[in-house]
Amino acid sequence: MATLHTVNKSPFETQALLSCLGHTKAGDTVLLIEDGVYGAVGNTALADAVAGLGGAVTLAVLAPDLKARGIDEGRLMDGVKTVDYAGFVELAAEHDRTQAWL
Amino acid sequence: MATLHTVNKSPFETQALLSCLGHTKAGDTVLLIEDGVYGAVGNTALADAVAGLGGAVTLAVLAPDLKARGIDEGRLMDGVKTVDYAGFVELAAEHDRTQAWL
Amino acid sequence: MKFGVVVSEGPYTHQASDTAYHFVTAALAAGHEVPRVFFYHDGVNVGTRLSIPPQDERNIQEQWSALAKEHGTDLVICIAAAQRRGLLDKNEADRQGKDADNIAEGFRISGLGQLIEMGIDADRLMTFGD
Amino acid sequence: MKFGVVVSEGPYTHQASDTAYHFVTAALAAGHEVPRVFFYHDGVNVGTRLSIPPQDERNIQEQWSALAKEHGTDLVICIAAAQRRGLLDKNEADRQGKDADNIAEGFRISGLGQLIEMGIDADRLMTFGD
Amino acid sequence: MEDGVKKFLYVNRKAPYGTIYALEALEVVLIGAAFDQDVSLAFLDDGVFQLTKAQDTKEIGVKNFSPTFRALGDYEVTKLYVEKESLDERGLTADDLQEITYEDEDDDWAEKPSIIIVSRSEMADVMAGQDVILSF
Amino acid sequence: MEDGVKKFLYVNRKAPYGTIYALEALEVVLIGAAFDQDVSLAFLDDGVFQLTKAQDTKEIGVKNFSPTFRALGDYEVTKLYVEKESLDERGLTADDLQEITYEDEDDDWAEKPSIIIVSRSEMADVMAGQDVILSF
Repeated sequence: MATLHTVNKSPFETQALLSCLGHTKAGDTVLLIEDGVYGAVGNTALADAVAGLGGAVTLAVLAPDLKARGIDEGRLMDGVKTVDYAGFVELAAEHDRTQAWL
Repeated sequence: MATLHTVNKSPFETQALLSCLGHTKAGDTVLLIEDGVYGAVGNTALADAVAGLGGAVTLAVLAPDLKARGIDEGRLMDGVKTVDYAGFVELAAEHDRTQAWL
Repeated sequence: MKFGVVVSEGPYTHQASDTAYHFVTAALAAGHEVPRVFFYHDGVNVGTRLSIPPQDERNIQEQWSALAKEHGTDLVICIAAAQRRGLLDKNEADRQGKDADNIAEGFRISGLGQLIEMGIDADRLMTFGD
Repeated sequence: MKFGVVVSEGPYTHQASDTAYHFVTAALAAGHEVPRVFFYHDGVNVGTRLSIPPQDERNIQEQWSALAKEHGTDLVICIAAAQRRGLLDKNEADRQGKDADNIAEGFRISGLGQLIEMGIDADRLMTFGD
Repeated sequence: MEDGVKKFLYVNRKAPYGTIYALEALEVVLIGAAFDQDVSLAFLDDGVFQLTKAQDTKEIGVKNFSPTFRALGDYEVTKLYVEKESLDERGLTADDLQEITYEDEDDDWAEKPSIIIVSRSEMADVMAGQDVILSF
Repeated sequence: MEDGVKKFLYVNRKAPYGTIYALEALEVVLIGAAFDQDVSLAFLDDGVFQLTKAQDTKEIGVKNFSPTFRALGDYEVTKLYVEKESLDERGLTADDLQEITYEDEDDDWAEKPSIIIVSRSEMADVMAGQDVILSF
């Protein structure tokens, strides 16, 4: 009974990602889309908070949004999974529900 | 040559107020409007950062927006000035320029 | 699997309606069903036929109208949200004494009940907003 | 003193157009001039005459149209922003082959140059957005 | 899900009046109440501001919709989960919120509070127990 | 203000593509360039993301407007202030930004960088020196 969480805001601008991470449960996936993808980059002021999740929650990022913003996949934090729109659909189907953190 | 800064976002949701406070100069006024008025309330997780400004910058808040949100003026941090729309206009006229932190 | 989709922001200003469109396209390509997309809040503005985006930009309304035509997707604009924001069909314009309407082909205006119904019928509900 | 005002968000969804309206009203009451208000980004949607807000809500478009009538304020809607979002006057509708227009009384559609001019002419420039 | 009844959660994370999301969320809740689903509302982050007392919008010229929360009981919407950590961070306590109650038909119409203060971890449990989550 | 020339500052604080503000700000800058004012652009907070290299928007179906920044020199828009603290917080350095240059007509058309990296305190000075500030 796992949840797919989506976050579409930059974690440098809003609290959406932090609030989302505070409400995840083991087995959930957090998918970063649109301006949310900046949250998956390593070596930033925020990376520690995100890494603090441990392995109980999977962090994923929408590759088309990464490319649009010129972020090389090599800059992502360790363990972040990239998906395309088809992969987004698969994640939504595999999880029991989706919650958007707007 | 002072600036009137306006902030219309809740400081619990976005970084606008913190970014604004990092770019003020002595003699400036920061006016909190719309959802920004929550930044003027004392005894919150954010009040220390706001109070850290010291006296070089005046903090003001738009009273109609305070009332709309049910915030009693007694709950404001010390030294916060309240204005109505006419007072907002006066502040804009008295300062040399206005900068909106959106 | 049956997906329900909510679009909560207007075209061009926020990426939400683009992401929703790409999601729906990918879901249909994977063999899933998307019987309905519900446009709420500023999302109602996606359904205007009066927009004229620059030639080097995508036409968001036409993308959705074409999708509805090809796949029979029911594009529902919330009537309460639409009235506030100035999105009307011919019927509503006549009833309200307005001299024009602006809804695009493939969209229809209906009540919030259609959103709840979509939530009940769908296996998964997706929200794209701001 | 002469104020220029920019409104960057649409009606009802964000408070920006309300705050701008109250600011302009207060400025005029205090004897200041507000020769022009420029509507940009989603702000262009303030100028639609097709909105029908609930009876217990303010009518934002009518408030601005009345203000323009009473004070001669020039309400300018940015053409580039308006075209993306489906806000048209009769001229533009004819030119673009659209079968309807939706601009309200007191508003006019013009270029971004009017924003720059306003910045040059005004003593103070105010921006209300999101 | 039992008997075709789904668990619907309306998630409110935004302050009132600065944007319309809080009001339009409430409009969905009122319509949704007619569908006989299992309905809950969640208030966290700035969403807790929606429930505060003494809202007076006269001077901003915007409709005050906060009294509508008190009518939710009449629509059989009786579970309003409010996150304690969100209140604390904002300097609020339960006393700053409106009193919202319902009459329990299974308990001789006794008047009971609709607001349920929960911890962040309990809120995560509430969210994880839903079939449909609508975010505003 | 000298000779009727005003100092205009365009303040960019938002990331590209998630919202349209970055693109529509650029449209104002291009039109504004025709008015012979003293124009500067400020990039801080998420606005610094607008200037990054290698943006490729094909898969999201949105127009990539980042090459336009490199054309600003042709419009005599040559002062792009970028805040160092904003870069640092986002794990970026000046090398992650596009090379944006202009030809200096007062110096035998020598090619010079348009991007000026400044500290937060210098950015505050830039802002305080303006006549008109447009925020996006």
